[in-house]
Amino acid sequence: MTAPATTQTATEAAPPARAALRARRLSLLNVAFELRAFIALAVLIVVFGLLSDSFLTVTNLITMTKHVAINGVIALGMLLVILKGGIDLSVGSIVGLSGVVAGELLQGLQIGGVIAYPPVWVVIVLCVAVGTAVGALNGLLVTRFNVAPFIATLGMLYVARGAAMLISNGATYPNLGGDPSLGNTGFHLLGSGRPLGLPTAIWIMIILAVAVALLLAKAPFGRWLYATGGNERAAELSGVPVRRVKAIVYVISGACAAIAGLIIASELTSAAPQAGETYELNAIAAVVIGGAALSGGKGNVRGTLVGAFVIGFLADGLVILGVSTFWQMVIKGAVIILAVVLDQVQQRFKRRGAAASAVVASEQPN
Amino acid sequence: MTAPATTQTATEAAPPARAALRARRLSLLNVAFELRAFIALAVLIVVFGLLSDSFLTVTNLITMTKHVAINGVIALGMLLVILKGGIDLSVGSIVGLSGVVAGELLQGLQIGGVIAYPPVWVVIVLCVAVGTAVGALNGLLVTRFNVAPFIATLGMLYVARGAAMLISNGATYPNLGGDPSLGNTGFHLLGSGRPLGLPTAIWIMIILAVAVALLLAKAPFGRWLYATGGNERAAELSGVPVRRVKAIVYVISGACAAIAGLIIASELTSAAPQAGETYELNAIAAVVIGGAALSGGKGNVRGTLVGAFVIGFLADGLVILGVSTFWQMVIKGAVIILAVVLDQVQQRFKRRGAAASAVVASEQPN
Amino acid sequence: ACGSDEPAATGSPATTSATAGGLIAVITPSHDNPFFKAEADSAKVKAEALGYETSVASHDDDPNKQSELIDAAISRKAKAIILDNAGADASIGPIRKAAEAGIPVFLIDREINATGIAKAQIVSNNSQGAQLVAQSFVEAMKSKGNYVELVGKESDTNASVRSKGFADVISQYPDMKRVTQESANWDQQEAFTKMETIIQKNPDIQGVIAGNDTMALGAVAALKAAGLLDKVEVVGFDGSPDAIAAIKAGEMHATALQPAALGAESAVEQADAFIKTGSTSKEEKQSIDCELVTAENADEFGVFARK
Amino acid sequence: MNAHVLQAREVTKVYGGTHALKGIDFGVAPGRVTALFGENGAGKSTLMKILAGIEQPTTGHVELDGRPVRLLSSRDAADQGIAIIHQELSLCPNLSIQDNLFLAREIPGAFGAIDRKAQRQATVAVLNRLEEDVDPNRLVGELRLGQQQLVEIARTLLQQARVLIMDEPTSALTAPEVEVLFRVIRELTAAGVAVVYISHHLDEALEIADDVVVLRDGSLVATADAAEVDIRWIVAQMVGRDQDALFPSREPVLGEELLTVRNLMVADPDVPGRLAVNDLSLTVREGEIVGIYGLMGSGRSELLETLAGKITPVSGDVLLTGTPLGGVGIRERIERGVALVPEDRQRDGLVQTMSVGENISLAGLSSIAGRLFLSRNRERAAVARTISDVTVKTSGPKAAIGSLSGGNQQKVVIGKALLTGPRVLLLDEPSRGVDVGAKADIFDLMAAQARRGLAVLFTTSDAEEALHIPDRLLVLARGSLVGEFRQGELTREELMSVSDGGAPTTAEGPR
Ligand SMILES: Nc1ncnc2c1ncn2[C@@H]1O[C@H](COP(=O)(O)OP(=O)(O)OP(=O)(O)O)[C@@H](O)[C@H]1O
Ligand SMILES: Nc1ncnc2c1ncn2[C@@H]1O[C@H](COP(=O)(O)OP(=O)(O)OP(=O)(O)O)[C@@H](O)[C@H]1O
Ligand SMILES: O[C@@H]1[C@H](O)[C@H](O)CO[C@H]1O
Ligand SMILES: [Mg+2]
Ligand SMILES: [Mg+2]
Repeated sequence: MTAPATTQTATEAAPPARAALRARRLSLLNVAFELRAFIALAVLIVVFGLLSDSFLTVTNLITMTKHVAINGVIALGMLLVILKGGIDLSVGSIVGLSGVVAGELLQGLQIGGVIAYPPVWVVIVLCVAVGTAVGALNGLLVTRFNVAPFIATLGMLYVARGAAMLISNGATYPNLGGDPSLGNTGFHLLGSGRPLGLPTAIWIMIILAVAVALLLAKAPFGRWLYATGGNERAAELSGVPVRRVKAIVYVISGACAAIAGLIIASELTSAAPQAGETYELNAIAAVVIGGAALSGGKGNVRGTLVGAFVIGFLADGLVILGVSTFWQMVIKGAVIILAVVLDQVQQRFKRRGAAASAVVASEQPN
Repeated sequence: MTAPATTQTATEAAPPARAALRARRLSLLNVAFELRAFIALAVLIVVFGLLSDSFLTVTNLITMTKHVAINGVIALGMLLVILKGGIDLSVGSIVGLSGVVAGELLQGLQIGGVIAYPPVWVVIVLCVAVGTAVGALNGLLVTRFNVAPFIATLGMLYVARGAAMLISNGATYPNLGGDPSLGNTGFHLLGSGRPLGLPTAIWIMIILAVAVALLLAKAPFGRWLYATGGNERAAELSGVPVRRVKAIVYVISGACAAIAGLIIASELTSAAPQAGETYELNAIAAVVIGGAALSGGKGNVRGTLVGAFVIGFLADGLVILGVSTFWQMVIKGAVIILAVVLDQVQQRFKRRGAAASAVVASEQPN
Repeated sequence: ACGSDEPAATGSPATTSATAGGLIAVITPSHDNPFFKAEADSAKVKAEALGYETSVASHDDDPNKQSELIDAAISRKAKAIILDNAGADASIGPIRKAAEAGIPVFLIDREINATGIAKAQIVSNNSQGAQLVAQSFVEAMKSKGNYVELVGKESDTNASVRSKGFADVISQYPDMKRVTQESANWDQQEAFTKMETIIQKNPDIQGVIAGNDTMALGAVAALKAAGLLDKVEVVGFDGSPDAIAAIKAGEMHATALQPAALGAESAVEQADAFIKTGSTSKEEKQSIDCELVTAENADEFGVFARK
Repeated sequence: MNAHVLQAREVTKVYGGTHALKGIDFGVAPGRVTALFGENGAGKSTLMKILAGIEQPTTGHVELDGRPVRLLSSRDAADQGIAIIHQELSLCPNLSIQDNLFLAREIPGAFGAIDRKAQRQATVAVLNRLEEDVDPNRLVGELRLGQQQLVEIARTLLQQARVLIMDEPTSALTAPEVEVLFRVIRELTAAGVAVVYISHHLDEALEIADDVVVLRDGSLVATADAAEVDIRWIVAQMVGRDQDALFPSREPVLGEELLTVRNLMVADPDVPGRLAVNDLSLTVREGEIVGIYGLMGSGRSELLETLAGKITPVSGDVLLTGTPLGGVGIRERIERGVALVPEDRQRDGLVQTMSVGENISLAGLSSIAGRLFLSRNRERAAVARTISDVTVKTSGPKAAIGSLSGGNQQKVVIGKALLTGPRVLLLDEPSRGVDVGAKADIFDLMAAQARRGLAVLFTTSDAEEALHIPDRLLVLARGSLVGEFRQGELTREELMSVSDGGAPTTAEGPR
């Protein structure tokens, strides 16, 4: 941020030298790159909009946003983990596990001789609790046992998926609609309800996004998290409860994944134990496309959401255009890489721009 | 390593104090933990051997080792990447791509009007070249464009898989046996040949393992790699061609994955573009169970192979015992975590042992 | 249709009953599709009734994993393998390997592109079933309108056989127009998402024909959410209990029931015969006709079988 | 002076907005030791990095034997016979001594394998030359800091360079080790090698120097023959003014005993089997400034980190106004009024990804937070007050922390500690890497805080500081207290001998 300021003073002081011009041009470029995720999204929207009439309709935008919501919700949790400098590979399995638990509970709980049918809100709370518990285990492994996040959550990827399979015995739970006579209906509303005209899933994403954004920007916890991700040692010496912060992000990530699992199960009114396979990769991609650094300390909610939109709109747009699933894969990979390459190129420009403006400054008589 | 030595001097000097005893006991524990991967393997073999007659037969051990070989070969490449402090998520896709390329080539190449059938050795060379090329792309992204290895190879995971799908149009190549009249038979030998009574796959693993071990232990490249992983800046200042080292490990990893893809295609005498999905996780797990640190600079071939054996024997043994795939998943996740937790516990003991011996030492009159 | 209280098909160790008959290995795709679960359950029950030990495993449509599971069966000196395979071409090698090790392989549900290796290939008459469903589909749509086809996994011949069966019938009706064809890999979630997107581009559809029931159910969920279900006829394939329930509820029009239980049981019986006599006394390729399930006869069917 | 082997011509170097070098002409002659002086940040290391190929000049060029050369990497430079000992250790902790010494210069044997035997012999020989008796196969990460520095030195000796650049080679060496090094340097110059020597120990540098060059603020301000100058002259050139104002005199008003340490034992976190702090006791009163002097590795940082709650001691007590702090974590200690300014501000003090303001408020967030959320207004006010209190030069609280100079970054860390409202202020080498002006500011700040009744405990490696700043000076050697003096009781020479002296009181493992 010093660079542009210096440039200004330089150009005010004297007729712009060649280098000054270059510096200014470069700093303009910076602004453009700063917004790269937005630009990528805009480009996508324009291109798809031109290529297909059905892309830029309100209903399609809503549908696509609903699809985005699932990855978006997971990505919000992942953002916190990545801000801390960690990674959570277990979210996809938690998605499956949460759905399966919902399925099992809605089918009725055998307690003693009788079968109890917990109401939907209890089911939801319990599912989120399960996600939270898996997240807490991740956190425990990372903070108490010093296991690298990649490994701890990789192990949990298998454990949670296996648990989902064991609970459902590998099978899919059908008919999660519930039964009015049992008082456990309403589960489908999570997926297909439309309060105020917008699908519930979108509301959930919005609410979570606002909550996470507030947490990051306004609460001490947010500062602690950025500090822990930016420099764990410094954070610790500043009195940040580093361990607690680290554990909490996994808990939140687990809860977010569980919510995503609930949305999916509710949309399909059925729950498959395989649900959510490889979703962790989409979530990580969204966070990174959104400008976060895997090394921690850098990233925000806005970027992450834009990243999720890029990935989701890309996938749906390609389906609308009738592009083959195979090309979809190639394009997705290319977009992920490109987004980050752009970031690197931007930073290189920035550095060069700063150097250029510094030379300009030194050429000016003081 | 200083700890045990100090303990010795301390105990020589005076009648063993309580703390000294404790320190010695702890250092014995260390030795035990040092071998944790071996111990895990030994435990597996004994347990499965006791529980099933068919486990400890020569043919079964050979079969299981053949299964291990695929992951083992990929893990050897992964080890190099991890030693450098990187990660390669694209290996699973390269497995699929390499098989598909073999399938396409064995089906004959349309050149001009005629169809050419390249001999098997050409096919093999070209497939490995494809893996090498994808690896080189990974390397380029990481070294030239400064893309984080996780992201570069994640993108490539999609691109390479999509490419495999596009080449084969999603279909499986059948009958890779070749045709004597076309002079392209022999491909199946890679999978089902048995020179000197051992399956070719095992020989390939052995040869690669020896090659990589020699590279690491004897060649300057090995030192450069450990140095780059241990302290990249120091390595660079010492004149290590850090970029080249970093690029090369991805190239080797790509080549290893391509070889694994060839083995699979040859065993099945058919090539599916889906082959190798999630194999990257197994390879990473093998390397980490084998004692390597994801942060780089620590790890070796012996450990990686043992890690691959632990994962492979665990999976096969559980199948032989008839343990469900679901429990297999849970157990696999638990083993991955446990192996690393043990490592951490060991290091904690080591530190405590050291502290204990330090106090002992200071208690001794000088 | 499921739950942990049931006798665990895959969840329990194989050594449920130490029996003298030897081991029969049952290998199928993942059980999240109730079709495969029904196959595995029936085969297991039948084999145990005949005095065999069983091991049930799933290859998740990964040919290499299938190959390893077959290796394990060879190591355990299984008497026979009942297999719903992971690819018509990719499975040939591993099946040959088992045959060479002296273990007879009995294929169910999916064929392979080779004969003379497996002892039996007991497959539903997919072409016949597809034509049944397609005919019923055309009738429900009154021989005209726009429809979407959801295709199964490319590596599974059933996907293309069914797709061809659909086309054979529907192409005779010039007013039936297929607006798009998408693969959803036999998967419910994928079918749901894709369907939601497809109806954005093609809101004016009157029918969805799917290569199996899980995809059909995914489409139903999407159409329901979009409020289009009333106007759209959905048909599937398999006759899964969930699909039959949907038919009863008026959400789906029809499906072709594959007698999965029958096929699996028959495979075990033939394996038993082969083990005892050295012959199945049947042709290798056997096809079992499918039955059309609609609202009229839905009550007559249970879990992949007539009641 | 045309006999220069290696010469910088009109070299400038710009980092971002900083001018590290402004048109420098600097050359080194064969067979002579050129000592380079300058304050922190004067540009010494930058100039050396350019001569050693690690950095490229923004403008200007380098000449070797009178011909322009482009040195694009340290390897290029090494190929031309230029070797450098880096200011920051640049060794691979996971490799053995031998592997580090020959890194990227392995001796080839049969089949492209490394000739380990030859390397081992050469390693033993060069370690003998440095009178250091360690196993060549020991991992560098297990070595004492001083030994690591010797490994760095050994590595350059093996290169048989024509030009040898030593950027602070002795910062972790004991006096006898320095003597050995000087002997080796004289052997090298006798053989015609050109040596550049940089050290903040001015007397030491002057002792070995033939030529003297002084940098100030990126410019070369003076050159001289070493025989013709003294330390006073050098300091005047470095600072550009007289130095007296640096150490203000003060009249301490002592109150009650705030901090008490009794029989503290702390294990060395890096070297297993060694005590970093051995049976140490001390007290600090309200309004008192206590200094701790010791050589590198004497255990000062471990002591302060233990007081701050980062390290759990093996045994002993720490008390705040008589209340034991055993088991109390960093966070609660901060709340009770113990604040630490860590030694390495990059590693332990600052969060590089956060702004100046966010760094300043980080440790004191709890005082700024409302019930749920931070109060932006309160934070802005507190940060603004701190910035002016500690006189940070910055464009504003939103500025990136990396845009500040080292001294101002250090003030940010101090400001962060002060914003927590401490009663005991711990400062670990607060003047390290800080230029003279900022140094004076920092000492003023410490004095001001003490006047307000804080207990101030700080460490230093600088003898002048140790002698002038604290009201009471404690001298630490190898983790033990070897002396305690009131201000003015001690001369520089006495201080040196005290801090070097004393037999090792702890076992340091086999050597
Ligand atoms: N990589 C870098 N990026 C930005 N600024 C730098 C970099 N390296 C050095 N500087 C700046 O260049 C100036 C000169 O630094 P240099 O390290 O050469 O000083 P020095 O004389 O060696 O100081 P010291 O005595 O502390 O070692 C300082 O202002 C420093 O902040
Ligand atoms: N990089 C290192 N490698 C090995 N040991 C180290 C390293 N850094 C510090 N030590 C060890 O830590 C011990 C105490 O160091 P500490 O930093 O507390 O000393 P200090 O007096 O603060 O010195 P300084 O702060 O000047 O380095 C030393 O004995 C040294 O052996
Ligand atoms: O026949 C089966 C079923 O239709 C299943 O739904 C998908 O796989 C096919 O092979
Ligand atoms: Mg320097
Ligand atoms: Mg220190």
